[in-house]
Amino acid sequence: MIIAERKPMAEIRQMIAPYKKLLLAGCATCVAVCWAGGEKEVGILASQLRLAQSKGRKKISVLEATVERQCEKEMVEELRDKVQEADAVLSLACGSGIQTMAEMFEDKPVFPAVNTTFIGMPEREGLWVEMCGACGDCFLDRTGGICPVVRCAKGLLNGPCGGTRKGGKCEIDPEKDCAWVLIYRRLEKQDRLDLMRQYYTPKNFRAVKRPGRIQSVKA
Amino acid sequence: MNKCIVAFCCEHSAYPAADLAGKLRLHYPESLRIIRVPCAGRVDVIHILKAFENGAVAVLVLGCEDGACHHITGNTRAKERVEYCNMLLKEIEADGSPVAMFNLSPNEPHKFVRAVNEITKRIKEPGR
Amino acid sequence: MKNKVGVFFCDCGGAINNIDFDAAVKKVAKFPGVTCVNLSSNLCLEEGEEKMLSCIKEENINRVVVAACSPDFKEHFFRQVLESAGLNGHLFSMANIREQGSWAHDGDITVKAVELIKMAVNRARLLQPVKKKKFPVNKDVLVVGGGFAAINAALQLSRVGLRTTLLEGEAVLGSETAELGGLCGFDIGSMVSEVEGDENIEILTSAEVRATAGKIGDFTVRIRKGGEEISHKYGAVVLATGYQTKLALESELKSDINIVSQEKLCRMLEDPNLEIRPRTIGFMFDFSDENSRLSTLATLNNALAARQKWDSEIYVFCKSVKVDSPRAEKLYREARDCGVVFLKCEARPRITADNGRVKIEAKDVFLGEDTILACDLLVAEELLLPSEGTEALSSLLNIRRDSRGFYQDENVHLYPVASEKKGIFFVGGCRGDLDLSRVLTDVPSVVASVYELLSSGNILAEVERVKADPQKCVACLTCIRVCPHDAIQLVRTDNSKEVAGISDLACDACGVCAAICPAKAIIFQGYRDEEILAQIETIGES
Amino acid sequence: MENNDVLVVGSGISGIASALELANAGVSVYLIEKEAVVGGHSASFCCKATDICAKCSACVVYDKIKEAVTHPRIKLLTNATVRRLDGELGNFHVEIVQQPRYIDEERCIACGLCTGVCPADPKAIYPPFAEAAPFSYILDEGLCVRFKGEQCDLCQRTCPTKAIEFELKSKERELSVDAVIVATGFDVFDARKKGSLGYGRYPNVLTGLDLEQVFTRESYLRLPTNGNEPKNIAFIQCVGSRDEDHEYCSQVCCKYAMKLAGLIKYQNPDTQVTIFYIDLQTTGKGFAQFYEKYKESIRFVRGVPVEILQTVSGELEVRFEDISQGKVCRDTFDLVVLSVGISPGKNSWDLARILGINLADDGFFDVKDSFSPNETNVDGILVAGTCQGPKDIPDSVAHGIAAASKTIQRLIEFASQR
Repeated sequence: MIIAERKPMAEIRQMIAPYKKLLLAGCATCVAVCWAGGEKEVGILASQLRLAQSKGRKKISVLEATVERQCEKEMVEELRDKVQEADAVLSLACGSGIQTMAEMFEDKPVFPAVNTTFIGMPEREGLWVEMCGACGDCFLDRTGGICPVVRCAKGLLNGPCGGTRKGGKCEIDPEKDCAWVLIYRRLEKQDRLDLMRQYYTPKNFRAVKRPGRIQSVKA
Repeated sequence: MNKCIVAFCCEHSAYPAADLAGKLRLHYPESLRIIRVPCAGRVDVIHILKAFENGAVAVLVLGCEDGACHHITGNTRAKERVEYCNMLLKEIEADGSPVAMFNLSPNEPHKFVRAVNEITKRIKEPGR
Repeated sequence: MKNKVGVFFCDCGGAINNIDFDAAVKKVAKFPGVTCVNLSSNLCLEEGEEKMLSCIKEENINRVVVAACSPDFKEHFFRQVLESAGLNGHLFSMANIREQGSWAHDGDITVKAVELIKMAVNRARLLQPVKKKKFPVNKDVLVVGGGFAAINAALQLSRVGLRTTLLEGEAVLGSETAELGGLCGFDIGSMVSEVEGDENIEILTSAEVRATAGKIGDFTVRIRKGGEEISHKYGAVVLATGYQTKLALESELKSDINIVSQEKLCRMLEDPNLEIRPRTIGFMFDFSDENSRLSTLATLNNALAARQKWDSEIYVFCKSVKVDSPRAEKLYREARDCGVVFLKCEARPRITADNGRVKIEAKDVFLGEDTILACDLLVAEELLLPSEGTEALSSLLNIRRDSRGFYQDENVHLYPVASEKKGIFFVGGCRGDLDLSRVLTDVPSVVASVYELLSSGNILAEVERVKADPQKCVACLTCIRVCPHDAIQLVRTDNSKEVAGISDLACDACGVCAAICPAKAIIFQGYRDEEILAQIETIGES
Repeated sequence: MENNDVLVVGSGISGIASALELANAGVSVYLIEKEAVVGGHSASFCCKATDICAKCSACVVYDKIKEAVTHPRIKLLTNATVRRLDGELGNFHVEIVQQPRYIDEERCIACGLCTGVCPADPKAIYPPFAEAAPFSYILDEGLCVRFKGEQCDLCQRTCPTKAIEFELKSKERELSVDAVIVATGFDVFDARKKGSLGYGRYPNVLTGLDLEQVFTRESYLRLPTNGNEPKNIAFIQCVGSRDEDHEYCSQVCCKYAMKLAGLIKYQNPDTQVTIFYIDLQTTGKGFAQFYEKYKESIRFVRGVPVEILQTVSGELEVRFEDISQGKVCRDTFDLVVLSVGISPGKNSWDLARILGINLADDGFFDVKDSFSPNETNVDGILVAGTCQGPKDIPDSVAHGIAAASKTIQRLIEFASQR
């Protein structure tokens, strides 16, 4: 799932400074689940902006709307009327959602209210951790289902660096587990430790040609 | 614009405490508006912000004593949200309008009145 | 149909004397949605009730606001009036113009009163009915544990006609009956044979709980017994897994022959052909753990027994004797009277092995000097710990434990036997250091609580008071993770989309989920965002 | 259980716990209380929370009272006592005497108009304490001028709900019930009996109960004499417990003393607090941790003072034996709190005689055997709470519920036998 977090208020205020009427567009999928861009967050940001201007600054008006998935043109279409009303859009969706919005309404400036940070999972309520780097050349078959590319601070493909701390913690961040220790334990369980002995040539991060594009043959 | 103080009162503790304050004729600012909630944990960030949008000058969230919440963690969550709210208000330099959480038990009318007076003290006139 | 709000003023028989009611009535009558305003005295008496009933009928009002005293005082009464008028009790809102108005402030408070009423009216306009329904519940009870408390609980549950499964990890019942609880020498055999003879009680020994699912009235428990796993359904679960004890000894001193536990001493006392009788015995407790109520009782009982049976010299080292249980003080006096010596020390005595005997060096506060005692037998201090598997079972059932790892959160509203999760109860030593007398009140308490829930075979509860809107729910699991009563789980809707399903029986209507839901999907009738915000907005309007 | 009736005598916390449990199980309950308001001692206890809950359970009492007085299956009779009982399990006949309260609590809406017009000074008609339930006004015969022979009916004429009736005589009524639960509670030990400690003579010597009420009323502590904040406070434990006349531990004093001390420390960390004790009863859920938190900031002295004298400056000189030095020491404090214990109720003996149940040698009601905490020698009469022996609030609640449970069990058993 895509994880994002809200931008600092100062940055947002700077973006929207020239505009009088704003539409805050939320997305009810990934960013809702990670508490960054769902209906609730839209409401809070809108309220905050209203309050900000009520504190003796220039008058702006704020519209609120949340769609199922902002990365779907058909769904964004629902917002057309509201967008026409506003003179700028502040999107709380992930990068692709924001761009869909921008592409749909080319005559309106569309601004990001959140930073799209990574692909991850919730470790517990309110805490999300990165799991996948979307490198386009999945490696998990050889690492017991643990991705060293993002979960090792150095992205090493061949075993741990020399700095692993006592208790299998990372030398860069003692809070974090050393991915390679995790991999070792996992493979040990599966009795596949021989995989640790293999050498892997540097990864071709150009496996996906940017910009990525996938044409399904299923359709 | 009027100068209301909004108090979200847990029906297990703060609300009865407010009633007792009335019974004992303990006076507190007339501008207080009490909203009864089943637990301080029901109070959401947006409720607090909306209160300010509607011209409240301060918001109180009153729940059970820490460790005696009828819903175990409701009052601790409320406290976290109140802190988050203060952060949000700071972001927009609106920290002149205070939000505070107090814990009390149903037989503590004096503590209720003290909470109200406490928050009244913290109110800063806008622009100062 | 448009909602018609009826407002009923009550001047509380003149107690509310600083409001200009005529002016107030005029103002309130203008509020949107208000179809009739009624001023009366003592609305909460028969005459007031009749007046309300007739007015509700004539004006066919479908939302009622009473502007009078505190809802804490009379809400339940007025809800009943609504019900008898054929309206749902939830279509009612109160403006507390007495405690929060008239009585809290001096001088004329008409303005505030009107505002309070406006808040109530705006809320009332949005209120939705909440139906009640009887939910069938499973009447079987699972009791986990095989000790004194567990067996007792099973027997008493059977006495009130509830079928019980007694699940014990050990091979036989009563094998782990705690020696500290003053039960030394107590014959549990008779109780065991009683449960075995009881057709209401099914006994599963050397069995363990593997998984649990479901809510109050309908728990599904996977039990492993022998090789295979079986799945049972229960209406309630009672945990009676007791506690365990551990000798508190310096690391270098391994518990050798002449350092024993209270239990070992008990067995020695019961042993008729014990050749060497210890001449001097030392007891120790209350140094490493304040919770030494049980150690105190065990010490007193065993010291007395040893004194009478063996006529040994007995020295008891402790910080404080914990006599806060019935008869404990009497025992303490009895012990002293028959020559047991108590030495109170602030610091933990030093214990060393001294060719076959145990040397105890302590500073006694009364004598104020170092005392050295060599004794044949030391009954070491024992720490009270949660029994094996407490942690595992609590995470299986998703219930909280206290700061010492025992069952039951330290929250006064749960005492004596409740958990934060409806339908799960604790009894006896598994929830703390309970002496026999307290265990003996715990057991009937839990029986009453279970009987109250299950005896009728169904529970009357509100239907969808709190509900996740399947259209809005994004199944983020947040509510499931935060619900303090563990009342929410993922369910599949008809179009087999996964959403949060809130159990009407398990829900305690606190609204924590409604507040945190990132999709604003949770609807809490009576406290929906709309209803709360409607009250807030009146502040702006005024 | 729908066609069963049970009488609960005494509406303290354990009586209420019993009544609620029975009522929720479907039993119709008569809850009788000799005072005008329910709750007994437990209703007068203050919340002792600092920044966190001190687990004193005072708020639990508040909740349960509210629940009980509004419960449809609980019939509450105040100012009522038991005069006679006969019959047996399943068929008791109980004669109740109900003193007139002159104000119908069903009709009184606590408007306070009567107090306004009352000519007596101090007022003869007044509200009960704020948390009281039922919150119905009280007419004090001792103060009322009408009862002194004067012609006065001002309150009656002003009462908007016609709730006042002077002509009432004490009512007698016969109840027939299936079982009886006795929950008559305890008496607080009268500290005057320990004359050398100066309670009643020196204004700055208070009992634990006094302190509770101070905190309930003002929520902060001041010296009775000059209204200043006390700087140096002593608590004396085991006053009326663990002595010749009381061969038991009252089980509550260490807890409330330490919790009150904690509250005082929290309100003003500079206040010196000393606790004189014999043995600290720091057991029970969560209480050991509480003790750990305060054992540094509170001074604990082993040994119970024998004498307190007031100095000319109004300070209190406490004489105690410092056992570690083996000599008598003196220490002065500006406030001394006597942690008075739980004593058996004065009326227990009469009630025991009326009901035919036994008293134990310590003056509390006796139970059948050590394995039945509630059952008395009479089948169908059970005891709950502190009338059976000292208990703190949670234990009283547990004991009350247990009594209800045992009653239900016995009634079911009884029904099946018939």
